Amino acid sequence: MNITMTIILTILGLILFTAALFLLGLAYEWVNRKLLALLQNRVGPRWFQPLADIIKLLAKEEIVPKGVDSRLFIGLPIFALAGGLTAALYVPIAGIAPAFSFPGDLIVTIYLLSLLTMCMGLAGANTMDRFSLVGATRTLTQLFSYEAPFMLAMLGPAIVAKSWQISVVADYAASRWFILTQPIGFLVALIGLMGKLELPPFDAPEAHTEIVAGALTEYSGRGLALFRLGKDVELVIGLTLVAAFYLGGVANPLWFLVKTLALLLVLAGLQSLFARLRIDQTVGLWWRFGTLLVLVQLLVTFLLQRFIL
Amino acid sequence: MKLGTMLRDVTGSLFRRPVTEKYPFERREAPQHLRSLVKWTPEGCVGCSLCETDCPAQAIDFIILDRQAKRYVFTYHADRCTFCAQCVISCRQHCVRLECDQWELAALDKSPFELHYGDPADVEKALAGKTK
Amino acid sequence: MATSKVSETFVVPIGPQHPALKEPGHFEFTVDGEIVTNAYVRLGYAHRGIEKGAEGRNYIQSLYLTERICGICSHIHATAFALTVEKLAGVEAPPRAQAIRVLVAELERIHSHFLWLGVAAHESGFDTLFMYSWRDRETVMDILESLTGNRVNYSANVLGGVKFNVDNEQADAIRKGLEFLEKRAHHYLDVVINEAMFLQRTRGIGTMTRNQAEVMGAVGPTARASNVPRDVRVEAPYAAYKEYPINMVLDTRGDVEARFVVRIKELFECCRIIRQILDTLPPGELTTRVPRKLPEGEAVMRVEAPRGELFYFIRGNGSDKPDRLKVRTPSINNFTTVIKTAVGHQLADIPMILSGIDPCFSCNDRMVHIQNIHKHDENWMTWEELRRYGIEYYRRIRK
Amino acid sequence: MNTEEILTTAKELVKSWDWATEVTQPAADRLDVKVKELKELIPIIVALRVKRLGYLSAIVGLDPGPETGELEVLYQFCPGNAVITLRVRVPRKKGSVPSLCDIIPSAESYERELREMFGIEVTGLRTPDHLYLPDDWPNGVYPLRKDFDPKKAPLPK
Repeated sequence: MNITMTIILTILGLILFTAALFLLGLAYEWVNRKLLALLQNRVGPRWFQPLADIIKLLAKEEIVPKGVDSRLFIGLPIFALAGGLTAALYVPIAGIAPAFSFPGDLIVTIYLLSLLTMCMGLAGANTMDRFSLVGATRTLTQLFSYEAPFMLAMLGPAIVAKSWQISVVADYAASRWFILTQPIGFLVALIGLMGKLELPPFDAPEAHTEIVAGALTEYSGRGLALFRLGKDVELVIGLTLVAAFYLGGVANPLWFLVKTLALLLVLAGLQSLFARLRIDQTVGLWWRFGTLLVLVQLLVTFLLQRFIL
Repeated sequence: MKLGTMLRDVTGSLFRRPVTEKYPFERREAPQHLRSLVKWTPEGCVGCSLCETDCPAQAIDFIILDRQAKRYVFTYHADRCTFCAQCVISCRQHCVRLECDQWELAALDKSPFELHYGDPADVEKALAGKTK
Repeated sequence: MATSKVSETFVVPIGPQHPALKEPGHFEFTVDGEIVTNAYVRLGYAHRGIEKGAEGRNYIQSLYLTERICGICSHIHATAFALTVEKLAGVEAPPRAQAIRVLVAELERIHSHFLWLGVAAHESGFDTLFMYSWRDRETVMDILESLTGNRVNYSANVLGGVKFNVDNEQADAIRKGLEFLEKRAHHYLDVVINEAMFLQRTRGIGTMTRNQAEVMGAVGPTARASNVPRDVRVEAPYAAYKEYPINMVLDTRGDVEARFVVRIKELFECCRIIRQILDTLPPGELTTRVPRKLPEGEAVMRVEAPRGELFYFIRGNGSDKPDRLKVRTPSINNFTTVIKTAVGHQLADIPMILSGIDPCFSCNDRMVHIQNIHKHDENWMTWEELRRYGIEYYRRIRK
Repeated sequence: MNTEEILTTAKELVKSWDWATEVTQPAADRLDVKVKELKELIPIIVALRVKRLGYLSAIVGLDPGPETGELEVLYQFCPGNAVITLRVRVPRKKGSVPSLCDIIPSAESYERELREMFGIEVTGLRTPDHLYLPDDWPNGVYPLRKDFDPKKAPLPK
């Protein structure tokens, strides 16, 4: 009896958690779009627009194009979203302690976040459409360019906190603003997040003036809705991680909102200021500057840690 | 080489109202010289029907019922009109002019777009002749 | 065993429906990875039969037909047609009308260049510049609306003159609008030549040397960005350009950045000319009489549209309808340059190169099935029929 | 060079072909050269190009009417203010003109248009497929000819 209750409660909790996360993700997407619109002197969407989009997409028929592996085609969006949702379990979203935690969950989270991108790349390669193929190539190329610096940037605070566990690092960072001691790491983490989310200027993989919608060109209906939800969840997780590691932690929901929204404003500003980078320029930027800078940062941190403190 | 040359526009916009007009809630005044619906007045019309000949969109049907008695019907199809004002130029007797106040012309069916000018009895007769 | 290596060609189609092109045109780019190795063009998706259509309409109706060749440079098409007809008829519009024609043409050029600036910025993913330049474009559209009464397709011309006058109040409104536009244009010039991220997408992209531009017959700002001094307003001044001479804007580099610079600098030139016209508008009549029936003969007219040289040819046959109307729009010349310069560039640069010439597809395409829309024939579907057709079509696809 | 000089140069240039051409001046800034020998067209154009007398501004097809049994092709060159027109007559049936693509690459699109709209074969054209008309446009129907019957044109599907 007790075990069944626990199972039911866990499932209920998971469903509620997922629903709340979706709504939070959609709200953040709206904030991002609205801020971008305001920066461009436009009105922007109304508050329910992302939700309406998702509901509309979910209600639509999903068209499976000819010549694709239909199991993969249908399965990939689910995998992508599942990856994002699982990652959310390890992250202190909204200041609430993560549901699961174990030493080394930072690595798992970062890889789960990459799962979404991988799924998008695979989905593009699966559909055999020319725009999708080019998009998939670009998505994966971009993955290999920002992933290393983003991860290294996340490692900075972890090295200082001497732990691979998100909750431990977040607790350690709660009293120290790592943005002051590791500014380069913060910058790389934030811009890496933009690359991860394929926001402008890193939106070459879905540059619609060149390759229509990139890897997701053939997706419609449910698959597209799931991919978009996955991205929204990833946006929340990414912002939470950066805020928790670099901006003095997200101890309570209020601080969480203030810090993540402030980060979102910066992201929106960066999105509005730059022209899209070509894929070769993106790769060049990340490997020539991003990785190098963050390595220097890590080295300095490491040496200070080792010999001075 | 600079970065963020549009920073001032962007930050300025955060504290400014969006320029987008919220159309059905905010309406603009019609511009002073707006070209809107065509109006025809029978005074002085000599029935040359140049307005019909020259209309590039065939928006004008000029029906001559009786040239001697000056019984003309001027049918205007606003949905075909391109508002070029050529009829105003072509009419030497200044019978045709364009209104300049109404700019919201959308409707759900075509009936408001067919306007008849002329004596009501003549219009009826012209319409009856058309349906036959 | 002999191994044969089969090289597969990977063709990326751009258009007729593609988010990069807001108008229908079809390009096929053969790519090797991201590098373009071959290009091919196919037009006609917006062909409306205007050249043939003009043969069945009288000169006055054809004037408005030609105005609809292009929605952005509509006035210059109508002006070219009116000037050609006037040449054929042997009359000349009064000086005030000619000056007003030039005034509207230059305002239209401002409108077109601002529009292009936005489109080109959008192609490079710089949406902020796109939004701001289109916001500012509203100013010049408002000016044109207050002047002519229409927002697009201004219908400013009649055969033998113009339809409206410019009074002092309007002149002041134009001057005020120009002041704002000029300020903005200076700002955009600063953005275009300084913004590092944007320069990565424009500098050295789509470079065309002067020789190439001359051989490929490039016209307009595309040619002038490659230092080809080709501007009909200077070479063969028409309308009132003799009284209001233009300084040609040239650039030596020939890449997309140079095209940005040339077009934005032309905006300053437009503003200067408009102010000059407003200050010294010649008095007099607005129209002169043009006979309805034009004599037999041929007339050729060249004008400078915002995109380059526009060529009009009319052959009259003594009736009130043209025997032949030939329109050669600037984009058709410039397409050749896209095809040639695209090869060797990255796929990501194609939208920039394409938009660099400011292509206008509806200008090029001028023919398709024309029908009298008032007569309900079987080719014209009602809403209900269209709906049923859609369902039917969809069922067929599903099977 | 001003307009007069351009036209004088052009006239002198064409004079070496006086056995094959007929030169008139319909307006002060225009020169109309009727080329009677089709094979002399390319040499004349090359000569114009060598002297840098304008660029090819347009190729205009003309139909003087079915009763003449001929079609006309006008090559318009624009140096400065002047317009030099080269006029060629070809038979209505199986008429052909040589392609200018080798000397003027931009002529390709004009020639493709000429070919599909007037049915004048352009020999040496590299891509002789449709430019404007649909792919399924019937052969032998040329919309800009005067005897074109719109009923024969395929309707949009």
